[in-house]
Amino acid sequence: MRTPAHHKTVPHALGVFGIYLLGLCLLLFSTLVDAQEKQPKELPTVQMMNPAAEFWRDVRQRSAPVSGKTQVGGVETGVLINATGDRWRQFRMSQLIPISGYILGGMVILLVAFYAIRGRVPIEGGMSEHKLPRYTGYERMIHWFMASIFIFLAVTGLILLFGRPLLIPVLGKEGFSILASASKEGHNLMGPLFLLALVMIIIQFVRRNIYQKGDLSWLIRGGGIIGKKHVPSNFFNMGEKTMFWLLVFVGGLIGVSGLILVFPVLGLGREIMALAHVGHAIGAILMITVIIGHIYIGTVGMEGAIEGMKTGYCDLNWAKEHHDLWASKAEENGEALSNQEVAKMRGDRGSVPPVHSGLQESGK
Amino acid sequence: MARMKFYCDPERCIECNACVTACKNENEVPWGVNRRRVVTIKDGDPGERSLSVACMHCSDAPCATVCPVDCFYTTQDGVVLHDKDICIGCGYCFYACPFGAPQFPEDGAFATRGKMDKCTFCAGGPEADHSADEHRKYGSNRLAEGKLPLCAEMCSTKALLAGDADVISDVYRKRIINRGAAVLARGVSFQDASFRAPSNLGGKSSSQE
Amino acid sequence: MKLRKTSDLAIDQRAESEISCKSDSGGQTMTRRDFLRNSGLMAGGAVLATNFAPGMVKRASAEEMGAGSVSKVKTICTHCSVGCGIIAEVQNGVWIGQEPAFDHPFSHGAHCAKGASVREHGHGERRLKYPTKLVGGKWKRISWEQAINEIGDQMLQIREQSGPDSVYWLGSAKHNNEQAYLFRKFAAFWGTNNVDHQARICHSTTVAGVANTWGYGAMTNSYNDIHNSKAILIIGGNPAEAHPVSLQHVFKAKEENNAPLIVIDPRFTRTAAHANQFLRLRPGTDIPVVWGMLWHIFKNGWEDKEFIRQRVYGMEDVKKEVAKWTPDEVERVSGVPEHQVYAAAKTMADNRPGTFIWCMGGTQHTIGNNNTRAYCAFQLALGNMGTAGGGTNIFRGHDNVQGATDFGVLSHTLPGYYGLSAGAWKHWAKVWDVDYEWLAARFDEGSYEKSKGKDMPIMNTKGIPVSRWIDGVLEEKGNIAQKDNIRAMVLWGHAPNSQTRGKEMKLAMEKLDTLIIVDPYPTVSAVMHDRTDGVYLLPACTQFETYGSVTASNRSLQWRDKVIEPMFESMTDQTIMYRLAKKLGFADELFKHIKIENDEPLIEDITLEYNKGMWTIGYTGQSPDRMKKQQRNWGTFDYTSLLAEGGPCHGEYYGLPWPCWGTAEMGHPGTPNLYDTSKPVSRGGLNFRARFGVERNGVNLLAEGSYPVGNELKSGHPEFTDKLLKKLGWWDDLTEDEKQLAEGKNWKTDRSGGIQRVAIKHGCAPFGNAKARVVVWTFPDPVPIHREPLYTSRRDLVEKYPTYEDRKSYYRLPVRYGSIQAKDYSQDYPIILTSGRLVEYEGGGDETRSNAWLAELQQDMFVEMNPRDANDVGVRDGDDVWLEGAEGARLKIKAQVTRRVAPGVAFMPFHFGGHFEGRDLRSKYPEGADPYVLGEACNTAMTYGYDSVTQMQETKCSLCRISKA
Amino acid sequence: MIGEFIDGPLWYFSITAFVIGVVWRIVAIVRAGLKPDLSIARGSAGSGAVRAIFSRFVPERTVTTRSRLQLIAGYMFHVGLLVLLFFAQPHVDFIAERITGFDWPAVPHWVFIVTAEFAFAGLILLWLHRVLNPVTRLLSDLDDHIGSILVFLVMLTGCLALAQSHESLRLLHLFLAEVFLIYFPFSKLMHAFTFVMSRGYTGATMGRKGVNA
Repeated sequence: MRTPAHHKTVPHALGVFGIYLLGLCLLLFSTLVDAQEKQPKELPTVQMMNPAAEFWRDVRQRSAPVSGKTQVGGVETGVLINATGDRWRQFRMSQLIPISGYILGGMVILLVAFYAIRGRVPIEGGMSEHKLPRYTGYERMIHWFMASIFIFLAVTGLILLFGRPLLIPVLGKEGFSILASASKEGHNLMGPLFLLALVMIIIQFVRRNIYQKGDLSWLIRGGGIIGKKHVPSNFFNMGEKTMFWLLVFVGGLIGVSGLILVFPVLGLGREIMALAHVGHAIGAILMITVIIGHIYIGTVGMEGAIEGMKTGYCDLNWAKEHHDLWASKAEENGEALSNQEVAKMRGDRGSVPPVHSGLQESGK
Repeated sequence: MARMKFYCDPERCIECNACVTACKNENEVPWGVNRRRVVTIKDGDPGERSLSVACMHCSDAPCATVCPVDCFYTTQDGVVLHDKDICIGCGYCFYACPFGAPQFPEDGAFATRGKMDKCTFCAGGPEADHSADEHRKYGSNRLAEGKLPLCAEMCSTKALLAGDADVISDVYRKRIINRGAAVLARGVSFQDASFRAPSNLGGKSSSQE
Repeated sequence: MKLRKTSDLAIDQRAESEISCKSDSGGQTMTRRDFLRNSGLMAGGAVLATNFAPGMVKRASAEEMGAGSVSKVKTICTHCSVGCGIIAEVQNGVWIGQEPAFDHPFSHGAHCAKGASVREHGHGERRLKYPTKLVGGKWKRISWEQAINEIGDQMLQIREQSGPDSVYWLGSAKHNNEQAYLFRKFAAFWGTNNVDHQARICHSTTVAGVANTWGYGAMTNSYNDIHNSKAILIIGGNPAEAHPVSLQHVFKAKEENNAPLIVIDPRFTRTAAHANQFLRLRPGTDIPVVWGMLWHIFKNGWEDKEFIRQRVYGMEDVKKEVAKWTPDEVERVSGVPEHQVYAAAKTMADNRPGTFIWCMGGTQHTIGNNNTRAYCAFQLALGNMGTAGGGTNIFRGHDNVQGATDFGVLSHTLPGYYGLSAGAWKHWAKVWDVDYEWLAARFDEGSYEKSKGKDMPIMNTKGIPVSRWIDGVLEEKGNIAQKDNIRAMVLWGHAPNSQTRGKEMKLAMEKLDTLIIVDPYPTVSAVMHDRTDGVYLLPACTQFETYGSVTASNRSLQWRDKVIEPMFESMTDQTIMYRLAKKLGFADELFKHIKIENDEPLIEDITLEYNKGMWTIGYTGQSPDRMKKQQRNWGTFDYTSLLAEGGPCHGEYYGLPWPCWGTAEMGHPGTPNLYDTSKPVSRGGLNFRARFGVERNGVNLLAEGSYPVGNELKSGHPEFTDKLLKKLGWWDDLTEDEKQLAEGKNWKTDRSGGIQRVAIKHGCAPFGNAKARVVVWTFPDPVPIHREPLYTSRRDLVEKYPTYEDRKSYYRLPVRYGSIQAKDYSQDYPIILTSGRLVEYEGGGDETRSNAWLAELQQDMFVEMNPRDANDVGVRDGDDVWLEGAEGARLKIKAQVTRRVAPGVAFMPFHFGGHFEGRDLRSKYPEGADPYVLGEACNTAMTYGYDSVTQMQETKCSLCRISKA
Repeated sequence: MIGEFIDGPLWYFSITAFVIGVVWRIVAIVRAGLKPDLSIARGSAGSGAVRAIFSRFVPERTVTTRSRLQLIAGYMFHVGLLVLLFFAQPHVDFIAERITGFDWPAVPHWVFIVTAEFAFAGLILLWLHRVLNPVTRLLSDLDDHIGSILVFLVMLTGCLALAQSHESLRLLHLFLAEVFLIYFPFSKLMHAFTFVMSRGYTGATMGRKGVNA
């Protein structure tokens, strides 16, 4: 497993984090598997000073949940005892909460350390006099739409996950309950919008995120961390593409499992609900971790990275350094505009903005 | 310290559902929410047994462990209760509870879960005993009146027992001794039930076979 | 078991507060209706259960507690015949809580699902709220005044045109004793014997069979007495669902006596699940199994020979019949293998006394009376009769079906089983203090039948039984032994879906001039027909809104207090009867000695009146005062013997189980176990009744060497008359007043009670001391024999065990037997169809299906079918199926695939209604009065078939076919 | 304490401020008067006004093709907001209790949720468009942003309080609603009322000129 430390100026930090995360995930899963092996079907430590204890013990020792008939309607009312919930409890209490705490905390610490060591990745050639149109208004809109919803969901989700150990001591039970209730309602409400945003993102960006020939070499060279040379990359590099697909699949998983959790009326049993919760939680932690890295690069990690999303235009030099294949083609096509033109287009100096439609359709 | 427990004697439970309706009666639980239910295993087959199940008031309650807002508490009588003011209706306790005790009123057609509702051992909730709030949110508080849960008190065959674990154990032990002693005293056991695969009673096919 | 917590918890004063027996209704500031209105719950009339926020109706709050003190009212559950005690908590007229009646002698606080939910009556959302009339297919609210007037006018018109017999008075086992008695009296004063109630279709064959065996047709012992049993045999009964609290007593015997529990049933019932032995028989083959057991008993000489010699007549004839039932034949006919029959027989023989319990699985057959007599013969052979722990414990159905039967809400008898003879009428005319001639003139002139060559007055002719009222409407006029068809039906607390032949019933309802339904709920009668006019719904009160006595299955009378005031515009049954009688013009005679207050007859006066007439079965000692005193002292009665030891009721048995001889002043304690010779008659002892003469064909019918303790005659003797007293020289034990009334009378008609008093004083049972008979020479089958059901699946057995010949006129109607059996239906309808109960519902189920707490538990009508049959027609558990009865009625229901039933047998519960042949009738109910749960009525598919003695309907053995819907 | 203030005085203050403010603004606009149009009327000004007020709910062709997203988002948000405001059960109850004294049928819970989803999506997209599109960004001043954010916050807190379990969440929602009400008359939020007038004005002008607009 590669470690991202001690390397010289390499621009593609994103890729680094992607790889790092993959490793972490593997680690996480292995601990899960480990944990499960270590705890062979251990049932709740429900101590029953009850004559029924023996009967219940007998019932529990059967492999499948004992199910019978009942006149009471509802979900799983016929199930006498279902100890699978206990595995879920173990997962949530002794794995999910601590491990994801370590992961998220670790990610932040790692980034801080990385920043301390490497500092901001500059545009080597400095800012050029020209810019390339990178994202259309619509693209930026759905990105920020997704981003705002994601952050809202992440924050509310994390409140629910870590609130009991972290926030109850601060806010008290009553206070935290208010926050948690609001978080839950907000989370449930915004959840479906995440799926909407996801669909919009997929439709808009999928073509540019199909893996291409050069991507393998990008991977081999760790997104440029290894070696000095720039790694050739198209509109999106391998790391970005990976993040896109993570978003598609993991985000999809989060969305679907979230829908299951938000619709208890569907009458799904607790096992499915618990499973959905596990998927939702793991997926969410994974995505949050990745997105922290994404945000890092976009903000403090790399010079010029956020420009495209902010303004729609990126610096020509930045483009050449990070997305050379796309940049050179775009330049050949004469898409490069001078900074002044861009400023005019964006109306930065109060000039009349021109109509710009379809101009920036790019990536091909 | 008293430690309140339920015990349902499967040898006596006849699935009459008195406990279910008694609970509804006492606590005015709405349609669709059942704090107690009777489960029959091997329904219709020899060895059929029924059990009345509700919250078991576990000593180390899984629901309490997983609750993200920590709304559960255990009373001095060992009754596991929760605070509906704190509950956010996330449903985690439902996943964790092996007995399916937590219930959720479905809140409208879009069904965000409402606040969790479960057997309180007829011990109300955190509000002041017998206050209107307590009754509205949790139902009766019989324990504070020196009474036991109505489900057990009304059980048709006294299969469902409720009370201090020690007392229950005594009652149950006595019952077991009775069962055993009767066998000893009379020298025979009739437990050789002559159950058999059902003989064919169907008219047509029976004469054909 | 009373589990009281005794820890350091605060004890609320409420728990300590003394149990005040009845709410002071005078002090009420707010009726329940007001309360509901004030809480805004009544808006729109129909409030969904889900809208009920917890606590809205319940005790408001601790702070408001001062607003009205909580009173505890004692009453009795209105569902089944166990008679569980209920303690209702009432505040400001609102039924706010229900507490277990731990000191109640029968139930010890226990309830089943129904009993634990009776407080829902206090909600009453789905009740019939106002008098309503069907006008042009729409329900229209009318006033009571208008309803009574219109109904009365129509009745009088029918009476004018067709005679009083064209109005049918269908009473109810849900009435309390006083209402039942009044209802029978009402019909008599109207001038008809066309009066009946559910007992006809539940235990009439028991009453006839058992009474003709040893004197009285009732449960001989009690639920509590099962504690003494060493073995328990239940045949054709599922008390775990029908009488759940009785299982408390069964389990006590099972656990403490190690008493084996034997269940004989076509279905592996919830009761069978707890049995030690389960015998699965083919429906309708009780006699082969019982005789099969006796075969082993006689073969091994296990019978109680001394008991038979002393107390049984005709056992030799039974032996001869039993000899035919070899184990092979038993297995061939019933499907029960020899080893099971043997085990059951040996178990019963080895463990005496054993009790023998049966229910409607035994009674509802064309040979129901044969079945019940066979059960009696079995107990007599083992000598299990007249002893604690033994007896025939016949679990009755409704809460007061025993009482209503005793009060003769039947088409063949007057109250107290006096029959319809002139002597009986004269006795009752005296009790009622009306002129016999006037009473006779109320009836139609002429005659329908001949008896011994002479025309029999209509007054003495049996009426049409409830099981067959549809034929009374539909049959050709010429075929009915009556002036005209039935033209008006009064269903006063009766669910029509409990009766078979639903399709024909629909036609009958449509043919009637008028259909009058008096009930707290609209019942299926309101919707199953397609009438557009001429239907009246009158809201009656439940038993929680009135008071009076109720007779449990064990003959104990219990007093009920009023819990709440009548809800909505409902009226008590006695009030409705009074207002109707007034309209019909005989109120003054009917209520001659009964005080009327605000149109409501005084219950206690009614009790005291029947106390003066019910000598035959000893309903004479249970005065209101004695019953109320017992009610106040539930806790003083022993749980097993039911005897009060100490306290105000010292020496009395709980409920003064009848016969409670003599007058109330005599203080007879009641008879806990019938025919128990180990006690003096004055302390509840008894012997078999001398009812069938003293001698037959030269054989002595009186008991030989068996008599109750303290009997001075020490041998059998006939029933007491004035003559017998004089002969014995005991006449002068009577007081002068008594002598005056007793002269020329017997123990049944002596209104002074003197004859009974003197007989008992000398240790004699007033009704004589005779043998029980196992040969009832007056019945179609003197010795019970097996006959195949009309719709039998076993055509191979028809020749050997054929049914009866058709009868031209019985109970005024022709009855078909052989002509139906002659046709082979088994090809087209291969599956045996049987029916039974669910614990959540009761009877026709209208009341319980309107109770949200119960209805939630059983939301779909279903048929149980064996996996084999299901697979044959490709049906899976939970599928919708069409079930077609042998007479062509089709039900659309859910399939429940289970091994509970044997292959070839299907089972349906009979509590559902409101669907008809796949059609949902919900929209036809008056607004807001439709039950929560509707479903096909099982009896729509049930077929023709009536008992040869009582016209009990056949509901336990028919044929059907099932196909996927 | 604060709760009582929000629930009581502040509510009355805000509603008063709102009503007076709106009336004042409208009156001010009306009183500003119209320039007399001396030309010969070639059509009816009145019908033109009415036609414009309603016909402009239907977007023009150029709009449907060019700015489809804004259009959809705009409708999602505005219709959603209207439904949430007047047909959510808690609002109906609140209005009936505090203002009208009578109530009307509310939408079922699931309709409420679906509507809220749409309204949120619409609002967020619209605001992003406002910020990201150079034209709208230039046209937007602080007032626009405050208005958007206020509406968003009111809606969000309303939804956070959906569980109706915490009084404080309801109060937060109410407080923001009150701020919104007070802010309303003094901002472009007034378009909720003035759109009728502006459309009517244009429509009338056009109508008078005989132009079918």
